[in-house]
Amino acid sequence: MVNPLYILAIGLGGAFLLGLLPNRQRSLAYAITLACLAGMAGIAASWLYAFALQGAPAMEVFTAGTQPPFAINFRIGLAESTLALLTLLVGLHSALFMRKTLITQGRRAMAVLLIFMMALCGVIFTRDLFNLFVFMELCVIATAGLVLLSTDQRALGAGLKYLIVSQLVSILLLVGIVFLYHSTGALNIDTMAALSVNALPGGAMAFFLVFIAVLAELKPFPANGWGLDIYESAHPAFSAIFSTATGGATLYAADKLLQLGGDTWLPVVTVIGIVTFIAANIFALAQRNDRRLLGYSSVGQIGLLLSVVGQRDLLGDAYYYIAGGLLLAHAVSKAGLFWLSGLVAQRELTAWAALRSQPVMVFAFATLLALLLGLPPFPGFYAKWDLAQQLAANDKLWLLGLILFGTLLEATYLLRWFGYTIKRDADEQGLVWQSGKADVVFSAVMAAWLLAYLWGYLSGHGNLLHAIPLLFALAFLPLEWLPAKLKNVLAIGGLLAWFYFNYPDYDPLKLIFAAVMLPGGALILLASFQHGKRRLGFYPAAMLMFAGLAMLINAHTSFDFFAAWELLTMGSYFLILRGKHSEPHALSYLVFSLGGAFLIMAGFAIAAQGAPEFPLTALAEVATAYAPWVFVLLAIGFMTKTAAVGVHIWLPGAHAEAETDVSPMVSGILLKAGLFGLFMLLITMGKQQLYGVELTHVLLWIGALSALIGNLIAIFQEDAKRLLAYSSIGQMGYAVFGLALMNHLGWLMALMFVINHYIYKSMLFLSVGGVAKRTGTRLMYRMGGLITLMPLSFIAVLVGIIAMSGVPPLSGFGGRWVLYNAIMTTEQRLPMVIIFLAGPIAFLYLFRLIHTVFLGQMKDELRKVREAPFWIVLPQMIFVAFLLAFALVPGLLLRRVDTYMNQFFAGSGGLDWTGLTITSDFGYWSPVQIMIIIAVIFVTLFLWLLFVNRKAQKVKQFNIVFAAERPYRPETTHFAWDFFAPYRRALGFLTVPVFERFWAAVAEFLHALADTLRRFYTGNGQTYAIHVLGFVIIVYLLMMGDQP
Amino acid sequence: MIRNFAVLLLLLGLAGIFIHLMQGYIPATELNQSAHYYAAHSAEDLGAANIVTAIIVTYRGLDTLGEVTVLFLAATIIGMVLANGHKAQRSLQRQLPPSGELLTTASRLLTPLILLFGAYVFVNGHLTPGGGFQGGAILASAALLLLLTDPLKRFSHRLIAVVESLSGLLFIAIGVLGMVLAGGFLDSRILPTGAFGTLFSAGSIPLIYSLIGLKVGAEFTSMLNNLAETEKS
Amino acid sequence: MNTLLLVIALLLAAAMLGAAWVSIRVHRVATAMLAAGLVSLFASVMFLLLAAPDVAMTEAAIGSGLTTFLFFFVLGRVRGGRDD
Amino acid sequence: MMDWIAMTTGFILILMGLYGALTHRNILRIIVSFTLANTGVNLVLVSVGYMLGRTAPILDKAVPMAEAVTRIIDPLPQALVLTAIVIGLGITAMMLTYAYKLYEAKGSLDIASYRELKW
Repeated sequence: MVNPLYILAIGLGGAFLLGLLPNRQRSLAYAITLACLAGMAGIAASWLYAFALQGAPAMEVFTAGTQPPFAINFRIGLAESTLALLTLLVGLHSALFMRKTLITQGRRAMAVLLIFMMALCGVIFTRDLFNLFVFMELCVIATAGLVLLSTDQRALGAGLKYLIVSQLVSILLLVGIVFLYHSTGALNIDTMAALSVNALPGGAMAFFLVFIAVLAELKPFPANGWGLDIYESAHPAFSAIFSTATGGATLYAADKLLQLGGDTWLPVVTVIGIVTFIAANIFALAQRNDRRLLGYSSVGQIGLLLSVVGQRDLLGDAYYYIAGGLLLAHAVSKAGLFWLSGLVAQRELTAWAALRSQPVMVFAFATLLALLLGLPPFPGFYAKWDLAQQLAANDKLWLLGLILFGTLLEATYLLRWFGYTIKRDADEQGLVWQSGKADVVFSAVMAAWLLAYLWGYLSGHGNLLHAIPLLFALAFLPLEWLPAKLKNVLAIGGLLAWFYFNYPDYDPLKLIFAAVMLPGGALILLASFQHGKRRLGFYPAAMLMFAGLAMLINAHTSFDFFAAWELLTMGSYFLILRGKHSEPHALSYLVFSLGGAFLIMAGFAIAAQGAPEFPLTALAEVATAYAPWVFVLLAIGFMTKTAAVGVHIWLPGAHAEAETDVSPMVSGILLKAGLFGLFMLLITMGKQQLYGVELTHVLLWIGALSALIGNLIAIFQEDAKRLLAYSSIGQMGYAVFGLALMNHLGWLMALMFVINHYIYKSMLFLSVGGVAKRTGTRLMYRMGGLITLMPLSFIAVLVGIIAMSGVPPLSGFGGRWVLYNAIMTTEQRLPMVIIFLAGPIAFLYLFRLIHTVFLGQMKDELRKVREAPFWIVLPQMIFVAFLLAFALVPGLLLRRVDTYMNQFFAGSGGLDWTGLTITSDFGYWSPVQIMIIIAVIFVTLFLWLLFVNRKAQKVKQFNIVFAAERPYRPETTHFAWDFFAPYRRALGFLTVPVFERFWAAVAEFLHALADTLRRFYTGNGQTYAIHVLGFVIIVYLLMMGDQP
Repeated sequence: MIRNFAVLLLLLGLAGIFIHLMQGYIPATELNQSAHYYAAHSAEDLGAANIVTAIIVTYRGLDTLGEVTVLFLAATIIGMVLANGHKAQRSLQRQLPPSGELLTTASRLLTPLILLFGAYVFVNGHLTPGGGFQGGAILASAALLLLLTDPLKRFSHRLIAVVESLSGLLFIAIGVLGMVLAGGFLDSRILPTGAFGTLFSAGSIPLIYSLIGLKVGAEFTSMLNNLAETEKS
Repeated sequence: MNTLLLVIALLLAAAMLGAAWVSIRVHRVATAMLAAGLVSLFASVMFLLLAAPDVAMTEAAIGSGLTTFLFFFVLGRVRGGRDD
Repeated sequence: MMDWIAMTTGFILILMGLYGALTHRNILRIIVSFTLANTGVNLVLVSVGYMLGRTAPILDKAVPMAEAVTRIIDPLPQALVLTAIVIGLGITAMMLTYAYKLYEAKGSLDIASYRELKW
């Protein structure tokens, strides 16, 4: 292997050589710089190859022909070579990115850059404490020099602040080093480590100084104002180095020091790290400048890494996999994002909307954000999963909770930023497109996917990038240039093919979910045929969601389940975000979903107790000490997806604002993922008690209240899509209620809801979407009399609401019938009453859909409206046919499930399926008979109506006298305006948006907190130095309090 | 002021840390393992009478390389920062009254002497106190003297840069030679250790220290020179 | 002999602290710089007493000499850079 | 005794220097104060290596090679201090350059006037 000193020699030699060049030959100087960086990176790459693929042992390198501790030595192992390669590659790419700046500034700037990279490598390699100090000082000075490459005048101030702080740090460091030397008689880290420093006289104190000084370089809260200023004002390519390479190298130095100090220092690191992580992410919430935001995020990520470093004793062998995964994810994404920010002209977050002029940049941005957030399939995902497992197994739930909370905050501001990029107005000159710089960004994107593959390969859980559904979804990215119709064919084909090939493996329960999600998805995708052109971004997002759903059903281990869950969450987020006004709603959907996902992750982690693989079936065997907690976490997690009351506030906006063909997907299909999870949970864990409370009873209540409140709010909606969205909350409430009954009929009912809700909600969303498309509004009082203009839509809505409201003869009645049968079996009277109450309420809002939209007076401006487009009507008609069929022979699907369920509720309360009649303990239901009876009644009534009205006179619409006045708000005079006002007066108190207010208050509080606390970064360099000193003293006092 | 009071309070805390450190400090009566090794071996192995020099140039030569690089870096950055936008103002520089005859003559006379002294200090670094850094500083003081007597005097950037870079490159080259010919990077035993206590002894230590001296001198000069050039009218 | 050295050391320490005090408290920047240089100079004598001739030389040449000159170079270029 | 005096003086110098650096608003004064603190650090470093009754780590006729182990003081801290002094100069020079550039840009040396970046 090549001696690491050659890296130093190349870096330094290159820098000195540049000094020999005449100032004019700048291109030559630039070429030399690149060659040196590439050479250094090549050496690091050759080591990585040797260590990773050939299993070479770590290399010790001595200088001066003398053994350590008497001379300085280096050590190169897998970690060192990886970090060095990362550092040098980031440096090389930043040099490519800064080409113009470097050439303008001349050879001196290039020499400084080379020395900086060399010094960073030195920090990584060296095993000598004082040598570490020297390299760190080199980094400091080089940083102070490179900050000045920025065109931003303010960088000057930032550089000075940095120098002031590092003076303070180096004073502490030097004093610490010499006292540590005095205690141990050596400067070699390994020699010192062997002596157990803390026991030596003065050793602990000296180590404290050294360690705290190195930590201070890692920008811990609150001593990090200087770092943020540099991020904000420096050249973005330098910030990329400063965030990733400097951060990584210094972190590794801290890691080395910890080997010296021993495990007693780990808790300190953990606390400092996690406090920094949380604080930085809270502050970032209030940030509007992109680079400062990235700075906060960098600070936070390093904090997270520190807290992982603090767990090195727990993590054992997994330490490098986890810490490395997080570090590389942070490094590549942060470097990429900083580079990307160099292409955006303005510094406001909203200015990133300019990326849309190059869709491929949006892809780059999304990749980098996903990498940063640790979403599947990127390394951070595997790392966080493993970390969660270890933390839960070692009773460090508080840390896990804080990490997840911080990650959620991070996701909030990063994806809000993504939302701006997708939805805000773009400035035409906003993107400074330079292909050289763009290539640098893309190399980061490539690296991101490479790392994703590598971490999947190394993971003990299998490689997500080998999952066919995910690959299928990703394959739509390179196919984006195809016309939308062709992609739609591919998508439908893919869904059906996957269903076909997996059909034999589904058990009846999974079959129902799979049928709803896959062929069901294909059916809704028919509506997407109406879109022309390319429809950029739709198919990758939609297929990502479907991939997640497909994988969710096939999941056998907790890891697979969670990965699928995250995938479908992300896919649906991108999908929802496409809606015209959906930016805030998509964000709130995502925040709730991710929050729920994190609860699920925590639940699984607690359940597994450190087992490397945790099959879902093993949930049944979780020790009783944790089982209720696992149950609670998982149940809440799943119920955020089903939008149970309390965590439902994301749903109305997200579903209502989505595109016409997306609403049915996210409503009809996506919600079922939560039900699937609940099924899985209840099948395995069954009834659980927490502090004597039967948890399924709690679920019962939640279900009942969701049903009531969802329906109640729905009746007061003026917006047709919102009405449907609220009704979904109610419907999911029914399903949860059914599940929570924990008996045969209850589950059967829940399953019927799975199918029915899919059908009629998809259908209604499509027809209402079609109407909205034609009329240009979703407000019902603006419509009216559309029955003659849009007859097919009318039929769909009519059939849909009949099915949904549970009146005979359609399948909704079957659902109700099973429901009432099921309810009778419970002892919980009060929730039962509530559920009963919710039923008629549903009818009130459904009635409005028909009455206000299709009947009544036709609006003048809607006189020329045509029927909804063919492709939107087609699936509706298929649904109608299906509803009729399902109403006639519900046994077709449910029978197998019914027998399947016998294994869970042995023998009791099943249904009897003989012929076309279904019999329960309470009575029987014969769909065909009912259908015939209803038909007879209907026909009789209809004929009677015709007879009674035979002399009626047709009145033209305008054959009335108008009063000659024009009200201030004309819509208030419309009969359909605030239709249920009397009910509102009576029941309005139930619809007070308490939960909306609660969550809004939480968000408000966090933002206000961020806005107040960040003022603590006054911008004064001296104050920052005082912060650093204060940080040192506080940690000192806390530790003294801890160990007198 | 509140701020001063807060600083005072924090420094009181720092003083507490220092007192804590001093409490743990037990003056050594014997040399510790590292120092013992240096005392016992450096003269024998490396042939350097000045053990500090042996440590600086050989045992911890990497630190010294870093140290030289710090100066190089500082000089380079100062050059980079100050070079921007000052060239054009050269002609505007104010006319200073000429320095006194005495001063000029004295400086002309003194400069070679100072240079010689500087060279003496770094060449003898392995034998007597002093070495490259001190010698380099002395070299730079000669330049300083010239700058002071004649504020408009400018040194050739080119010359400084060449000295700076060449000595740096040679330093690295010797270091790498140590890796090839002897036990490791910067091993000074690529040259014979010679007779103990003589000028041409201690392997490559005098050579390296001389290079350091030249480089440090050049770097200091370059810093001073660049700062001097900033003078505006 | 030993006591003499001690006395000298104490005197030096007092002188250093005094000069440092001046450097911090004095109104004029130039005086502060000079006082700091003086502290450095005293320190180099102290180093001699501490049997560190190499350090003493370096401190004298670099710490008190060059640094002070650098200060004055810059001070001369920031006109009006008084205590504001 | 000697080392105690030097060490205490060093520590006090560090504290005084830091006090100056953290309370003066003039950037030049801050830098001057930091050099004071650096001098203090150097004193502390050297005093840690000091041993009573021993001589400088230079071998000559007074201190022959064979007696070195019992006659000389610890040379390593001295080597460290040399490095530290030079690095200190480098950083001081950098800060001075910054001070000059800042002054050039804004005509002020008050550190409180460079607060455009905050929060």
